[in-house]
Amino acid sequence: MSTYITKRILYMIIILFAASFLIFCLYALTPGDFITGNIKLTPERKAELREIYGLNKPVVERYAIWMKNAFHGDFGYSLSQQKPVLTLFNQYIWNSFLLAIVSTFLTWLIAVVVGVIAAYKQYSWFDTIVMVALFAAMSIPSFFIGLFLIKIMAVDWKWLPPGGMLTTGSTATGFAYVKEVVHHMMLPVMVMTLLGVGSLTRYFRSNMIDVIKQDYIRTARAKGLKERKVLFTHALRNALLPAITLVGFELPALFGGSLIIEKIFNWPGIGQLYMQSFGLRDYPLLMGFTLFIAILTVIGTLVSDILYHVADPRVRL
Amino acid sequence: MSTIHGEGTAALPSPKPKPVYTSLWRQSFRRLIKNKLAVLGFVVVAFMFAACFIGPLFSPYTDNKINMAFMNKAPSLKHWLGTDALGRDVLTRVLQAGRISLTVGLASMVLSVFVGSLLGVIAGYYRGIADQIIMRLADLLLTIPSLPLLFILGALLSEWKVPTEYRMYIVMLMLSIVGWPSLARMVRGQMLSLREREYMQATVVLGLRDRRKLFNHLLPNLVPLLIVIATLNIGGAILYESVLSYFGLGVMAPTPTWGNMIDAANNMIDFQDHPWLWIPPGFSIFATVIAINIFGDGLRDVLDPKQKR
Amino acid sequence: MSEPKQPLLEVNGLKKYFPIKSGLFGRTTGNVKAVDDISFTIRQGETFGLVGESGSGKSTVGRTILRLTDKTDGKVKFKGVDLYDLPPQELRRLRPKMQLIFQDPYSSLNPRVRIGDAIGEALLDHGLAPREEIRDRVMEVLNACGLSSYHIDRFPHEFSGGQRQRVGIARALVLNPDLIIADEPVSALDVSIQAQIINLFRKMQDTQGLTYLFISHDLSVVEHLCSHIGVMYLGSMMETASRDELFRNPLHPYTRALLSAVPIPIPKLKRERIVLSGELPNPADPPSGCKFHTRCPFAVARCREEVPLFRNVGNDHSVACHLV
Amino acid sequence: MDTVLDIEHLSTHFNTEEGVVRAVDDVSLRVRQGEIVCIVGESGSGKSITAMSVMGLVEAPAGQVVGGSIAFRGEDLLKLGRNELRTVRGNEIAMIFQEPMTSLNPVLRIGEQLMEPLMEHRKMSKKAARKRAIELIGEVGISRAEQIADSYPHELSGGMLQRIMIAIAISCDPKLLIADEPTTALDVTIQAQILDMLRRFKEESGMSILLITHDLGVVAEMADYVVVMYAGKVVEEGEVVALFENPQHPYTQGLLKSKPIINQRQDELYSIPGQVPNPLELVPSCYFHDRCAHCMDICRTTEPALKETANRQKVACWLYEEANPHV
Repeated sequence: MSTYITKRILYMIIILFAASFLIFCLYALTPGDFITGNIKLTPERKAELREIYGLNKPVVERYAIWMKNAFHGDFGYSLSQQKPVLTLFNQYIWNSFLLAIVSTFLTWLIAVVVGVIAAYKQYSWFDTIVMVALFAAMSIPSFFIGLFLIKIMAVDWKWLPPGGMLTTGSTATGFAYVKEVVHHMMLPVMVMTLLGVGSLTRYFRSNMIDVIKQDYIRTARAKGLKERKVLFTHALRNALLPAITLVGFELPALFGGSLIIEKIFNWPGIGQLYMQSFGLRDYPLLMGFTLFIAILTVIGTLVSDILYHVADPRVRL
Repeated sequence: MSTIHGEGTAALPSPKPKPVYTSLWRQSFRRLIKNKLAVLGFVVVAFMFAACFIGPLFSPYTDNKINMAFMNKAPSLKHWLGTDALGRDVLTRVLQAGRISLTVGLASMVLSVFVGSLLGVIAGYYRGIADQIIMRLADLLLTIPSLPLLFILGALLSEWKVPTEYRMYIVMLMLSIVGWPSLARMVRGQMLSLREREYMQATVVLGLRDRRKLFNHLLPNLVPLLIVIATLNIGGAILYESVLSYFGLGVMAPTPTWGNMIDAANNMIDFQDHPWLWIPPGFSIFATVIAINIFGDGLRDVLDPKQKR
Repeated sequence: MSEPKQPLLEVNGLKKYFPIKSGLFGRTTGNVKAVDDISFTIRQGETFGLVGESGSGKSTVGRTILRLTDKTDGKVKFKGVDLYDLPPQELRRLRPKMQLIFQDPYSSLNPRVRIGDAIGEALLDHGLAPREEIRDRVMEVLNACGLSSYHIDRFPHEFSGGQRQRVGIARALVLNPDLIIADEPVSALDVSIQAQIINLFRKMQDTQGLTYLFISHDLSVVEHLCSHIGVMYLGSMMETASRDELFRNPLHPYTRALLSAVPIPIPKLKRERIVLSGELPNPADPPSGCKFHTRCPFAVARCREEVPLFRNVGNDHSVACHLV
Repeated sequence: MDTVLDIEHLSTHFNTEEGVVRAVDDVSLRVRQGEIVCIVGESGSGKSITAMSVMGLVEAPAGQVVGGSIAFRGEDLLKLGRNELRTVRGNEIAMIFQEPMTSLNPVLRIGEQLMEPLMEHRKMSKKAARKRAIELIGEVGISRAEQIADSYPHELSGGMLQRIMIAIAISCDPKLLIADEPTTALDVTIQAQILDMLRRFKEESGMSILLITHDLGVVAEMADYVVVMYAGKVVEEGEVVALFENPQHPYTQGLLKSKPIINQRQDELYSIPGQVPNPLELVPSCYFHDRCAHCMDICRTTEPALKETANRQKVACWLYEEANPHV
């Protein structure tokens, strides 16, 4: 076990290095930067700033400096916000995390319940309707459904706020604050859940269909167990098992998806920060975010692997 | 009791010869057309393609002419989906945009399926160093989140001042760069599992040439999976293109695509008061992609029943 | 008895170890000795039956002989040539002479290849027949195997299990092989179909002078078909002898137990039975000494400690047991 | 002897894409107390589906019992509600299957799976059930019972798992045990152990066994009474000695002759020509007619009925029909 993990971690580190270099080059390649784009500065001032931020050095050297600092926990300095990238992350990431956690929870809950019922009633009209609904959820462009719901529910019907995390100028505290945040969360959470629920439910449904056909389910029925017990003790456990690996993959996907949702709903999270900085070509921040997702991806893969082997008695150590 | 002597096997009184020899393809096709939902999906996709490529020919408003007298008109009998700020017919624009969106989706699918399956086949069939290089590269690309990657590539296009008429082609390229790694991985996995099949061991024992093993035995069994992946991939590519274009990083005006038409929603007034400008293209994307997904799922049921997900 | 014929296949000290990856999939911590120092010779025209239960390594022997997996050690000589010394191209050219018939007639035929092509393509690739004659040759062999000429353009899924097995046999026979390795060729078939296929094997041997290595777990089938028999247990050969000798005078306790365990379709037949206790030991961790001692009703202390030699006890009968 | 199971005119059909398959077609058979009845037949003969029909485990909606009755100790199982049937299953009628490796749930411990029927039918407490489960593991000849109870199925061999399946089956002292090819997936030496054990349990508890197999050797060793099935129909039945000594149906005769027997060597095996008919293309006839050496005109057009020919031996064949002018 430990050799395996060591090996995986080693490979993970190499891939991360390669990825970070690629990410760095991509951003470094892009002509124009925060300083070029700023029309308020004189050419002399621009050159001076370039000197200060080390932007006139060769790419490899700049990468080396970036990495060196990164190892010391310094992911650079946001030029547009005039704050260290890490500080900014810390400031915004928890808002993103809030959305991610709530929508993940909802997604899994709906997926398990609907997936199991649909599988049990395979080919019934309920199953057909669920399947079409799931396809629908998988086929909507995220930004469009976001805009559409804002238009209907916020602009036309005025049920929910169109964006943000708090009403502008709000000074609510305590319970009132929580209430206001929840109110603002509804739409983005709804959209994120909708986007995730399709593939996950289909996954559970097909797992469950496979499991129900297995010999041991027939055995459980032959033992005279109640159908409820057959389904929830014998079948569901086996169907849930492979899904554990998904937990690891969900992580990066959630933050990756936050780019669009947070932008559309003006949610003060890390994705929105990215989109803002993108317009301003604030590279340290952009690179930091991209690298952050890359790290999550790699860790997620590793976690999936380990979880799978912990959960399944057949491959457990 | 008398015994007939045991040779009775030579001339088997086989059941009457069936008139046609049904290949698996024919069988799959028969089962596919029994799946009503999948057939419906196909009809919708075919309709969208027909409408976008042929439809504008029958429209009186094809010429992008600016007509100030008909600015921002709501849907009416004359303009079924209304007109935009320049007085252009929205329906015609949606259909014209569909041409681009569908072409981009189709072309980037072809590209990424071609690259992905080629590399996947090489990795899975020849293994060794080629496999190592290809799969490490795929791992690397899969590590970098695709949206930021697409965004930065899109930004590069703008910074390099790529002329708008070429952007469409580069967007296709970008989408295939993001698309091929997972595809290559799937194809490689399938190749590895096919290699272990007993009938592939039989080709070794028979001493068949490599070329025959690959082209007559492996690839025919890979194609069904490829068809399924390719179909579902078009839907994904259309979605990605729309995101890019909506954020102004993909195909840009004046070339209309469904994505950049929804850009109208970024204008507060159009968003609130002229929903016919941005809702129809959104629904076009939705209808096309859902139809593709349902059809692709039907295909998967008949072609590749084990790969359910 | 006629004069001893030429050896066609000589297997000498063959070993095939599969590494065990520890726990998950890290380092190799040990080996499953699937085939552990096996030797036997098959002469021209003989049928050598390799018998054993699951996990005995009998199928691995067949696959290692054909270089479908690499050996760990030992020699495999076919017509005096060590197959493991041949470069790939020469091995490929030799392949038609030694064919394999698989257990599962469903998975051993490519579902997307017409059976006419499946049978004829090797002829084409080896240049064994001109292109325009291939179809005739295929029809000929189909007829010889109890199928009809009109089957030639069909796909495997249009056949029953027994018919597919005939296709598999035809695919091997069309190449005029010298040696056929048959890996449990009838165990997936129904009784009435089994008899048809066994008879076909017989007939082909008579008409084409084939040599068989017949791998099976079914002693009654092996007795019916084979002239020589080897009994394997946990990767080792326990006993080899001619069929008559082995069935008249089984020496190894395992062979005797195996023989007595086969159910005989005669009701109320009273016979002496050696019931083995326990299960097959883990092949990754085989017992010390004689591998069979954990289940042997006659085991003594020596069996636990000392590996018995595989030795000839006369009459071409070899056995690996301390008690003989 | 009391009749434990009395199947009358059972028909079970499957709806497939190509048409209706009459998997079990008007089958009647009887199992008396303490008796081992074997159903022999090749794949597609309907022998397993007969057993599944008794258990109410035919896969709906494709499969459906469409007619007949299955009386278990006088009560028609087909008329029972789902819950009533459930209290019979695993309690008074138990079943073991062909593939021990896949018949146990891979993520539950052996002990838990053994305890379930005890808690369900015997209303035992968890503690009592566990104690009994460990006893049962010992009874099926597995040492270190405690340790085995805490292990998962993948840690045991096929033979051990089949013992566990038997332990589960006998846990509630069933009156009838249905064993569907219980030793087909096992090696001969293990098969001998398992068959011995089944016989021993039968002797001890007086239960009846309905054993389904394709292996005539197993039949000869185990059966008191034999039912031969072909293409969904019973073609012959009788007491085992009589049937093996004097098989009457040409199919039974062929089957017995085509099996190689140890120490009884023949130069060439008898073999039944042709193959099992396509279940979708059956027309009223003797389904064996196109493989039969004695086929007459009537065999192609009319179905023979099962008629008693000797003491408890019945055969469905026109050769034995007295009214038949051709004989």
